[in-house]
Formats: sequence, C-alpha cells, structure tokens
Amino acid sequence: MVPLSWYLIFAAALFSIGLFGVLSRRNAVAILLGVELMLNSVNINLAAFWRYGDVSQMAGQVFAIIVFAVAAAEVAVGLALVISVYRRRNTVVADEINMMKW
Amino acid sequence: MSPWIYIGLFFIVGLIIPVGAIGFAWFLGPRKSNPIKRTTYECGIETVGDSWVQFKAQYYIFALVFLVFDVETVFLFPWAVRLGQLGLFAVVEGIIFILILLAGLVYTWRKGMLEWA
Amino acid sequence: MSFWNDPLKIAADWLMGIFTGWGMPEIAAQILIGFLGVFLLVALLMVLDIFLVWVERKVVARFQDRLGPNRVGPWGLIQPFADIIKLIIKEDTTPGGADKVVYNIAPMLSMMSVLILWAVVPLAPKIIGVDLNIGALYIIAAGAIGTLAIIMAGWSSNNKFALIGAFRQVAVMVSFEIPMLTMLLIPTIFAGSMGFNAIIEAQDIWYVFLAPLAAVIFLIAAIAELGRAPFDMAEGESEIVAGFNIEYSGMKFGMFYAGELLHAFTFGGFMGILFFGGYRFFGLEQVSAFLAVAVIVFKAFIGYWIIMWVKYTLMRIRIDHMLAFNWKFLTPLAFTLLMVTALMNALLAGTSPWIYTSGMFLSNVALGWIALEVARRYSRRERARVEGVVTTSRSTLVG
Amino acid sequence: MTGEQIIFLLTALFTLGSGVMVVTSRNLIHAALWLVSALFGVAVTYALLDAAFLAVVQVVVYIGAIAILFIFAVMLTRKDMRDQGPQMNTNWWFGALLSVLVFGGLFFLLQGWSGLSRTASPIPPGFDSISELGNALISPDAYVLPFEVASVLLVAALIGAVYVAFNPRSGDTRK
Repeated sequence: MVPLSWYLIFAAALFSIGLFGVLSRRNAVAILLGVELMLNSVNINLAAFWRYGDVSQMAGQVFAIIVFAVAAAEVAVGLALVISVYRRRNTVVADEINMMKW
Repeated sequence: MSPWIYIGLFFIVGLIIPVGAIGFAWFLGPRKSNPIKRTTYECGIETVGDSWVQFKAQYYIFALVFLVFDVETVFLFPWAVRLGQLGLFAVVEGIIFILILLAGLVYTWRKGMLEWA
Repeated sequence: MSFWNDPLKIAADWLMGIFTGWGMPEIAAQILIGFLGVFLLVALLMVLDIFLVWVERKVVARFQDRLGPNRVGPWGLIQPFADIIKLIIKEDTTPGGADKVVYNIAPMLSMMSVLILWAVVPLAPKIIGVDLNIGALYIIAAGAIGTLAIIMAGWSSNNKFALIGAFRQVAVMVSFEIPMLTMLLIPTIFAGSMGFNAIIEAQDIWYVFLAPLAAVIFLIAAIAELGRAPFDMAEGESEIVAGFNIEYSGMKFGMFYAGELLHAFTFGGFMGILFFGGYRFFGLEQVSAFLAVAVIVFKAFIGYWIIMWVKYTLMRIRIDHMLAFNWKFLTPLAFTLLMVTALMNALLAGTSPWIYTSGMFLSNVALGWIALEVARRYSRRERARVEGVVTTSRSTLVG
Repeated sequence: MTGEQIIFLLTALFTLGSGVMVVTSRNLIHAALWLVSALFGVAVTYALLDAAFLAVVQVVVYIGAIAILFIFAVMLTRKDMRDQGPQMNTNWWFGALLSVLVFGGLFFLLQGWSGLSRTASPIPPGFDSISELGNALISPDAYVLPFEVASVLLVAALIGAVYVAFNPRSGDTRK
C-alpha cells in the first residue's frame, strides 16, 4: 500500500515544477501551462486526502471537481486575454505586455 | 484485483498492436528516400511559405464554447446517476444548472460569435 | 455454472490452474491471464477490422449500383488481405520538415483510442473487460485521445492541407461531443448508472422506445464524431485532398483507415448497447453466452450498416452549416430533451411501466415535432429575409 | 515493495518528467503535448486513488478540451511558435531557486506532520463513489451551492472570454 506521504511529495514536486514554469517562461501561453500543472498538483492532494481520510465524506472529490471548473474558466479567460493582447500588440511575451505599467 | 489493471492492459495492448503493425511494415517495406519524395504534398505544386498558417479565430471560439459545455455536462453525470432516487428537488436543481448554461449559449449566439464568417 | 454460460471464467480458472502449477505467483498469473484475454479480444477485433474493409467496399458498391471487389477469392473475400499486403510492403515516407516523433505517434494513438473503447463493451452478461461505473464517460475520454491524435497528425505533417483538415475535423468532433455527452446522460438517468452492464440489465424495454429522439441525436452526433459523411469535413478531394492524414503512407495510413472503420463499427455497437438492449434479445442471452455475443455483434452490424447508409446517401455539408446545425439546433435540443426527460422521470416515477414508457415516448415525439417545426419556421423566415434582401438590393440598383 | 508502489513510482516519474518537459520545451506545441502526457499521468494517479470519476473527467476535460484549447491558442499566436530566442526570462534562476525552496519548505513541513505515514483503509464493499458524489452534489445540506455556482462561474468565463478575445473594437475582421 502506498503511504499518503508519497502522494503529497509527488504533488509538491509537481507544484514546484509548475511554479518554475510560471516564474521563468517568457511566453504567456507557457505560463498558463505552468498554472495547469499547479492546479493539477492541488487536485492530487484533494483526491489523496479523500482516499486516505473518511471515504464516505465526499468533500475531497467535490472540491477537486470545482477545481476542474476553475481550471477550465482560467484557461478560457487566460487564453482569451493572450489572444486579445496578441491581436493588439502582436506579442505573447509576458515581459512586453506592459501597457498597465505607466 | 482492481479493474484499472484491465484498463491499463487495454492501453498497453492497444499500443502494442499498432506499434507491431507499423514496425512490421517498416521492417518489410523498401526504404529508398529521396528529396522529391520528402517534399510536402500539395497536388504537385511547389509549397509557398510556411505551412503553419494563421487560423481563423472562429476555431478558437468553438473550442472555447465546447470547453465550457464539456465541463458542465460532465458535472451532470453524478446528478443523472442519482436522479431516480432524489425526486423533484434534484430535477429542479439540474434544470437551473442547464438553464444557466444555455444562457451562456444564447449570449454567444446573440453576439454573433457562432457565425462562421 | 456451465461452460456455455460463463466461458471466460471457466477458461480463466483452467489457465490459472496451469500457471500456478508452474509455480507462478497468483497475482502474476492473474495479470498474465488478463493480458492474454485482452490480447485475444484485440486480435479478434483486428481480424474483424480487416473484414470490415471488405464489408464497407461491398456495401458502398451496392449503394452505387456496382459489384465491388469480386476478383480476389469468392465474392472478393480475399481482397482486404491483398490490400494489407500492399500496405505492408509500401514505402513509409516521412515528409521533410515533419516533426518525426509526433508524426509517428499519431497513428498509433488513433488506433489505440478505438481499441481501448472495447474495454467497457459488454459482449455477454459475464463477458466484459471492465464493468466500470463510468462506462459512458469512458467513451468520451477515449474519443478525447482520438481528437488529440488527429491534431498531432495534422500539425506534425508540416503540410497546410493536413493542418487545415485537422483543425476542421477537430472543430466538428469537439462540437458534436456536446450533444453526444448529453445523450449519454439519458440512458444514465433511466438506468441510474453509467456502467454499460447496468444500462443493459435495466433495459427491460429498449430505451429507443423511451427516448427515440435521444437515439436519433446520439446517432447524428456519433456520425459527426466519426468524421464520416455527411460530416466528413477532414477530407475533400477538390480542396484539401485527404485532410489530416494526407502525408501518411503505408501502414501508418492503414492505421487511420482501419481505426475509422472499427470506430464506426464500435459506435454501431454503442447504439445497440445504449438504445437497443445490448446483448439482450428475448431471453436469448440466458441460453448461452455465445448467443449473447452473436446478438450484440449483430446489433453492432445493424448500427454500422445504418451509419454506412447515411454516409452513402447524403451529401457533404459545409463546415459552417455543420457547426451552426450543432450549436444552434442540436445542442439546445439535446439540453431541452435532457430537461424534459429528467422532469418526466420525476413526474412519472412510481407509475406502471406502460404509462412511464408511453409518457416518455410521447414527450420525445412531441419535442422532436416542436423542434422540427421551429426549425422550419426559422428557415422559412430566413429564406424570406434573404430573398427580400435580394429584391431590395435589386430595386436600389434600379432606383 | 508491492506492485501498487511500483506502479505509483513509475507514474510519478513519468508525470514529473513530462512536467519538466512542459516548462523547458522550446516549442510550445511540444510543451502542450508534454502537458497532455503529464495530465494523463495525473489521471493514472487518480485511478490509483480509486477516484474513477476524477480519472475519467481528467482525461475528458484536460486532454479533450483544455489541451485542445491550448493548441488552438498556440496556432492563433503563431509568430512565437518557432521562436528561436530564449524561452526563459532573464532571471529564470530566481524562479528555479524559489521553486526548489517551495519544494524544500513543503517537504520540511510534511516531515513534521504526524498523519504522513497513514495508509488508506480499503473501500467498504458496496460503496459507490459516483452515487455518493451525486448525493453530495445535489443534496441541499451538502454541496449544491458550489455545484450551481460552478455553472455561473463557467458561463461568466465563457462570456468574458468571448468578449475579451473578440470584441468588435479589437480590429477583428468581423463586422
């Protein structure tokens, strides 16, 4: 049987990889890819706590499903923003998207 | 034994068979490549420009609407499984859920986003 | 429990005895037996697939008043094997500039996405790969992998036609996935389970009588999902030739082709399972498991034949019409049907089966009629508007 | 080491390797495809956790919809698709350092928690997690409000995304 710690450490590692992607990629779409990894690692934790806690308490799975919805909404709006910026500024590099700066 | 092992076996066998077939054909088939053979097929005309052309934004719109509907419809599956036991209240909840969803579709429609041209 | 009722268990027990006799641990023997069973099923499917090539060619020939393959072997039965030999010894070209890894993975994924569907298909009361409680969603999940394979093939070929074809095909497939998902909900509501075995066991009355409109919408969505005519946007001899698989040759093309045929057959089977009682046919499935398998294969062939009939009768639809049809007609109709079914299911709960069935049937027919009437009114008005525009523009020209 | 542990470790390695490829691939389509394989690994993890519904939904939603949307978005912003320049920004080392620190911190925190070596009790026979999920999602004293709010959220996202990406002032060719 796999102990709970393995799942948690796995999720933490995935979260860190996603965080690295978010912090270091230049392309805005790639940043969103990193955010997806982070959301997934959170979901692994939720599912693991559901399984290792009281199975009849469905909170873990319900929250995981809500996270799916949030991820879908995030991708929809995030990519729409990227496309909108691309149409106006012809770039998807996050450093160059600085209209709000001054 | 967990049923997921069978699913995993199906995935493995489902990969082995095409890999085997393609590998077998690769093993038996001739391999005499030349630059003409490796050109891009466009009915005999020389390719102009990059093949990664810019796409109509409409494809993205349909994918977007699909994404939202897909996630919501998937949510309805646990609802549908329990519907028989839960009576009218659950039905009303589901109908509200679907109506909110359809409101989004109507908005997209009215904005003219579902038009192709 | 005799061999005729549960042959798989008998065979598995027998093999188990042999393997453990060799000193194999029980769990390893179990996995090995599972592997052998899966491999046998998939191998049978591939043989069936080869046979389907012949069926398809014969049937299309009859639809077009031709004879079809009739030279190689009796009734041309050996023809598909000749085709396969040709595919095997053909050169496998890769276009320059293609993304080699993605290009080679795509056909394998495409075939795999079809083969894994059979993990949840119940062939007889006891013969089912996995009786998961999520069978209905599993179909969609496998379809998602197929969609991905198409987009990979189109992108990696480094060809404009391939990429355009892939985009069109994916747009159509994902759009029609919504009505399909919705229609999967309706048998789920009736049976109270997403597992296919449970859905079949609950069908004392075939669901096609409870929800004829759902069956029709499911069929339309399935045909679009398969990418077959009249929804074959991926191909077009006069514009993008073969679509996403244009650069593929030899066995890799064969994988796409065989995958498409088997996919169509599989969805014929799903029609049978979801709406026509699966392996059940007037108690025949109780007699022997082999008869049950025969029943479901027969139903799958009927479904496959209907899909072919549609393909070779109707003409292609333009992509904008196709997507407009889906989003402006089919999707709202599917969700309305879902709401009506859920409501009727709650209102008619506890009544006798006859009232329940006729109530469901009548509500379906009424909804279908209303939808057609609305569509007719709308298209009449639209036609009048277009003609009006033409007239006014002409009059302005004259004026 | 049991079979389940071996499968878990293989899945975790596969997922983390794919994750690393997602954040380091130069080609964005490749990054999106690596994301698909990472998400598939997560789906296998759900299957290992006996969360059948989550596993299938993961494939349907992430691979079937979100990955497709990503690929479409990359195609629409194609100028940078074969960007030969650096894909990392200038202070990527800071991001790397911070990620390692976050992982180290989480690891350290987990070490101090007593429930860490807990093992799962077997699923009780007759327990159907999908029915339970259905109950939880629609019974008024459980999660019916999040269920409805999720619908509102998604519709809001749809409307917002459609408006942001394609509003008529953005120089779109549509009228």
